[in-house]
Amino acid sequence: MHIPENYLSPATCAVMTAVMVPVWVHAVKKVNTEIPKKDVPMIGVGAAFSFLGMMFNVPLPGGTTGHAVGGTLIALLLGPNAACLAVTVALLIQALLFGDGGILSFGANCFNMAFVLPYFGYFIYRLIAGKSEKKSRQLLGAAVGSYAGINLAAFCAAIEFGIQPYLFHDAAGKALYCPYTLNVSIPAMMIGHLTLFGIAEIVYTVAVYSYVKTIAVNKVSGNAGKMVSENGIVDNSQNIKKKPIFILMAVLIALVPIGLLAQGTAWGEWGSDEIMKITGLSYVPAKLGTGWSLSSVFPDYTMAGIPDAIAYIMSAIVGVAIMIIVFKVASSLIKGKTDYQVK
Amino acid sequence: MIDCNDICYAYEGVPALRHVSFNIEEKECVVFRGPNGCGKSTLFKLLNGLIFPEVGTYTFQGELITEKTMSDQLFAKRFHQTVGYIFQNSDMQLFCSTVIEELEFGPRQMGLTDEEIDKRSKDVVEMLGIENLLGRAPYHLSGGEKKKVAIGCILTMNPKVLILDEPLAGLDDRSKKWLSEFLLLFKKTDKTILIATHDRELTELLADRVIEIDENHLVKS
Amino acid sequence: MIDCNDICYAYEGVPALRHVSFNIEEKECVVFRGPNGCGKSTLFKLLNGLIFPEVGTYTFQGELITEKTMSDQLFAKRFHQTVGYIFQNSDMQLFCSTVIEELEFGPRQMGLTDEEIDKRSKDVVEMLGIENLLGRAPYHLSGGEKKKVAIGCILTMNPKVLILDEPLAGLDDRSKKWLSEFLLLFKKTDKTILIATHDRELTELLADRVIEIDENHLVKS
Amino acid sequence: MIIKDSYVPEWMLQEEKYSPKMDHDGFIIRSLMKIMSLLSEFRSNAALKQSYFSTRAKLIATILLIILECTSTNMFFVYIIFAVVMVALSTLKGQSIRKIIGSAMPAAVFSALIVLPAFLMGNHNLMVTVVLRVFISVTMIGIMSVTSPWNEVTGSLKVFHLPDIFILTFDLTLKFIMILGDICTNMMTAIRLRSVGKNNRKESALSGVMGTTFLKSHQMSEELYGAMICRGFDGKYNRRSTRFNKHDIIILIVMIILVLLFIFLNFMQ
Ligand SMILES: Nc1ncnc2c1ncn2[C@@H]1O[C@H](COP(=O)(O)OP(=O)(O)OP(=O)(O)O)[C@@H](O)[C@H]1O
Ligand SMILES: Nc1ncnc2c1ncn2[C@@H]1O[C@H](COP(=O)(O)OP(=O)(O)OP(=O)(O)O)[C@@H](O)[C@H]1O
Ligand SMILES: [Mg+2]
Ligand SMILES: [Mg+2]
Repeated sequence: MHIPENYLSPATCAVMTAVMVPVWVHAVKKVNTEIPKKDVPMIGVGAAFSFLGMMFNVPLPGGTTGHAVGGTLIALLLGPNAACLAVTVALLIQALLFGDGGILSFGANCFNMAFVLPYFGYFIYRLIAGKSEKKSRQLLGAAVGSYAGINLAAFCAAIEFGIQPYLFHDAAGKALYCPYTLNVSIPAMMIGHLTLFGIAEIVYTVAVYSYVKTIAVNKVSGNAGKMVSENGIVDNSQNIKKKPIFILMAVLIALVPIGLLAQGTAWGEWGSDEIMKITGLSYVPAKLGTGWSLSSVFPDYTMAGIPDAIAYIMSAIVGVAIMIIVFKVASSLIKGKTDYQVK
Repeated sequence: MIDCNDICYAYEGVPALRHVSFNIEEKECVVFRGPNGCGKSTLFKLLNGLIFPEVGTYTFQGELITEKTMSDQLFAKRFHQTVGYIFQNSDMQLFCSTVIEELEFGPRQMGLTDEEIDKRSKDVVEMLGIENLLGRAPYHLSGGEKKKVAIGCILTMNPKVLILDEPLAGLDDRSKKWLSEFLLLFKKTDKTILIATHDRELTELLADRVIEIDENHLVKS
Repeated sequence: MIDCNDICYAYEGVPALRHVSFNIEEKECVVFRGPNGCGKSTLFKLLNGLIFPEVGTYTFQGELITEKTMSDQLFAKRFHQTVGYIFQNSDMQLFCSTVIEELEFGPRQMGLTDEEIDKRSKDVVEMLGIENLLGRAPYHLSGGEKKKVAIGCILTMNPKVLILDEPLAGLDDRSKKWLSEFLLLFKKTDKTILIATHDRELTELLADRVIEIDENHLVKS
Repeated sequence: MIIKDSYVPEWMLQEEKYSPKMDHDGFIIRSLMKIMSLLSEFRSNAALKQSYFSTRAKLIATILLIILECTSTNMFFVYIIFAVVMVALSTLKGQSIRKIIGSAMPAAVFSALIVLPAFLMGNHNLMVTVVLRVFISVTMIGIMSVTSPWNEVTGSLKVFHLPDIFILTFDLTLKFIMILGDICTNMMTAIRLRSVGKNNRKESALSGVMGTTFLKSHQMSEELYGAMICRGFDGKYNRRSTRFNKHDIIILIVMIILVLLFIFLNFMQ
């Protein structure tokens, strides 16, 4: 679902970024006031899970691949505002360091995966799970929520792709950016997400969520099942045990090369070198071929001369570490929130 | 006049003040008491606008004291003139090269005339009995002498509120007696006085009210 | 044990001690009293071999303490282990980066084994009730906490003579009481104690003898 | 010394009618404060809790890694070190991370400026290799210094058989810098509190302050030295030998792996 550089017109990118600005502002404000300072690094852990989730590529017959995003998962654990920030940072690091998703299209990617996905997924979860203490209800909510979230996000991405040829084409009618119209882009995106990728997201969300809930939460306070209070904020009275979470993360990092089994590129994520061969198009859209792009340190999570699997693991390690660093730094910038309770 | 509302402060996450609230009226004399490390000095630094509460608000004469209001130069200067603060460690409070310069620093900053400055420092010198120290370097004085000079250089600024952190520590009996009496007199002149001290006699002599802070950094009530 | 004979000392020509003579026997507890600036701290520095008399002689256990004898490293080390000195300004006395290191510095310099050092510092920590300060940086402590640490780091060296300059200044009532009682106990263990203090109660409690210095830096007799 | 009993001068009885004027002392004071706070920053570094690994092991590991990383001709090895450093960094506190990155970034930018000509002439590789190496090295030293108290670092220098006098000088210098920083911060506070108006003789006031600071620090260092002497200090350094602890095994294992990788990547391929 990562929209690469030059698939969207700069105008579209600008609009999407403009939409995201108030969302980011709102999320930062909320997180700032509602999440205790010491829990902010946990958002980094959330971002790391999202980042890892996106590295597990699932192949779809026909040569394309997709992946889970994990946005709903973070929303369930830390609230949708924290999830928005977490996914944003994950996307930023992917774009800057690994060339996954464009810099200009960063706003659009965030709109789909950091805004639509977690907030909608969380909304659906609340609708189903409500205030229920029952674990099955909660897991059902997590499943449906994450599925709905990723699909709405994919739909948004499809529309962003699809409207490009209508709006931006040259005199001969050749598209300047993404060449596919809505009637192609929507089914192309949705078929994958309604089936395999949606299921991947469900599996990833429910598996991690139930693991974290049952193992990683101290049962001292009695209602261990409920980590998120009414307004979607981490319940302060509960201590999240960190060790099992990091063990899980290490396991996931070790497993990331599985994502390499899926050969091929996700729909809409081709490089300009691949596009003619894969799509059977008779031309390379003008701006798509010649547009600006950043050369990243580890393009597509690989390094020249290094076995892909090792490079992939290295990418995962570096990405996860950087994400935790980012949020730890952020938490140190937040003032106050010392615990003034007398022990 | 001084309004502290639910103030919390921590040094790198270690609380030094917890939910401290009190009110001090003009012309009151309040003694702060509590075991070592309970946060008296920290509270005084806060009341002097040197540090700012993490939680809660501090209002002085109806004006909120925050990092922002204190960054206004004129306001800060006015505030520092109004509130005189005598450090617990007077070593750190003296920075001029002679005692007389030390005494004149404040009034000179305030733009008083030379005669006025002379008069003020002369009066203060007389009050404190430090005539023989005038030409000396402050950092070479004895512990008690330093304290007296520190008190003197605040008095020449004629503040309305006097905040004293352990004023009697290290003073000899005569100076102690003198300072107690002086503070008593000072109290009668419409000034507000805040003192942190472990001295019982001084407390009995002066305090209109005692605010106790306990080892958990809470104000006892 | 401690013999001062007609000692004079001046800071850059300004006298701080004038013809001071006295004798202190082993196991005595002597309180030095006098107004601020009379020269108590100067005298103590002298008794610790940090400065040397301009006129007169200072003999410790029959050995003359001069610049020359103190430049003998072995003698100096032995002397400093025997005489424990607690500064008036504990800020100046603490130089390690954590409290525990501070406590262990002395015994370590004496070359004790690790177990012994551990035991000593543990005992002292318990006595002073400063368990919660161990990992802290000494310069971030409150005034009273610093004093306790300063006392602690001398006690770990187990000196025979204890010289305390204003030990009670800035301590809270509980610590004051504790320290007075501790000194009383210490006194009973064949140790010699020299104290400079303005505190009457402590003087009454401890002093076998009071030596008064007046503002002219002379010992009254 | 005569203390006049119960006498308060006239002016003290009146309330001060005073309204301050603007002064332009902000700049000097602020820039001074900057320097001072830097010094006291130095001091706060010395105060640290027990760290997981021994300082000695960290010192050796840091030096070894810097040597390996700088001599490796294989970029992949540098990337591996980068990953290791990032993971190590991510275990620290946010405050410390900020400090480390705050010193590593300028170093990286500076080295980038130095290799810029080569980059413009087409040697793009150099940019990544040099800048990344510099960033890694400075970050590693940063992690080392942030997680270990200074005195332990200087103490660990004994591992390399440096003479006592060198370690002592190093240590005392650090200590005196800290004292200076401490004096300065406190005095700046005192000055700020009493700077309630316009100072027309700023230069002289400022030079007076600087002079006093110097004299004071001199006096203080003397007193401090006295304090050390009183506690049996004789120029020799007896300190708790910073031994290796059991956690150092982890560092040892990582080191062995990295050295093997280094040999494999640089000489076997
Ligand atoms: N700069 C600092 N950094 C870290 N902790 C500090 C700092 N200053 C004070 N503290 C801690 O904050 C607490 C309160 O200190 P404070 O100096 O306010 O105590 P106090 O009430 O004045 O004690 P005392 O009677 O001993 O002077 C103490 O536990 C002290 O160790
Ligand atoms: N380093 C110095 N340089 C110059 N003069 C000094 C120095 N130290 C002390 N003095 C002066 O020597 C005299 C004696 O000082 P000392 O510190 O011994 O007094 P004290 O009896 O300890 O007083 P207090 O009770 O105030 O501590 C004082 O007049 C003091 O100003
Ligand atoms: Mg205090
Ligand atoms: Mg003295």
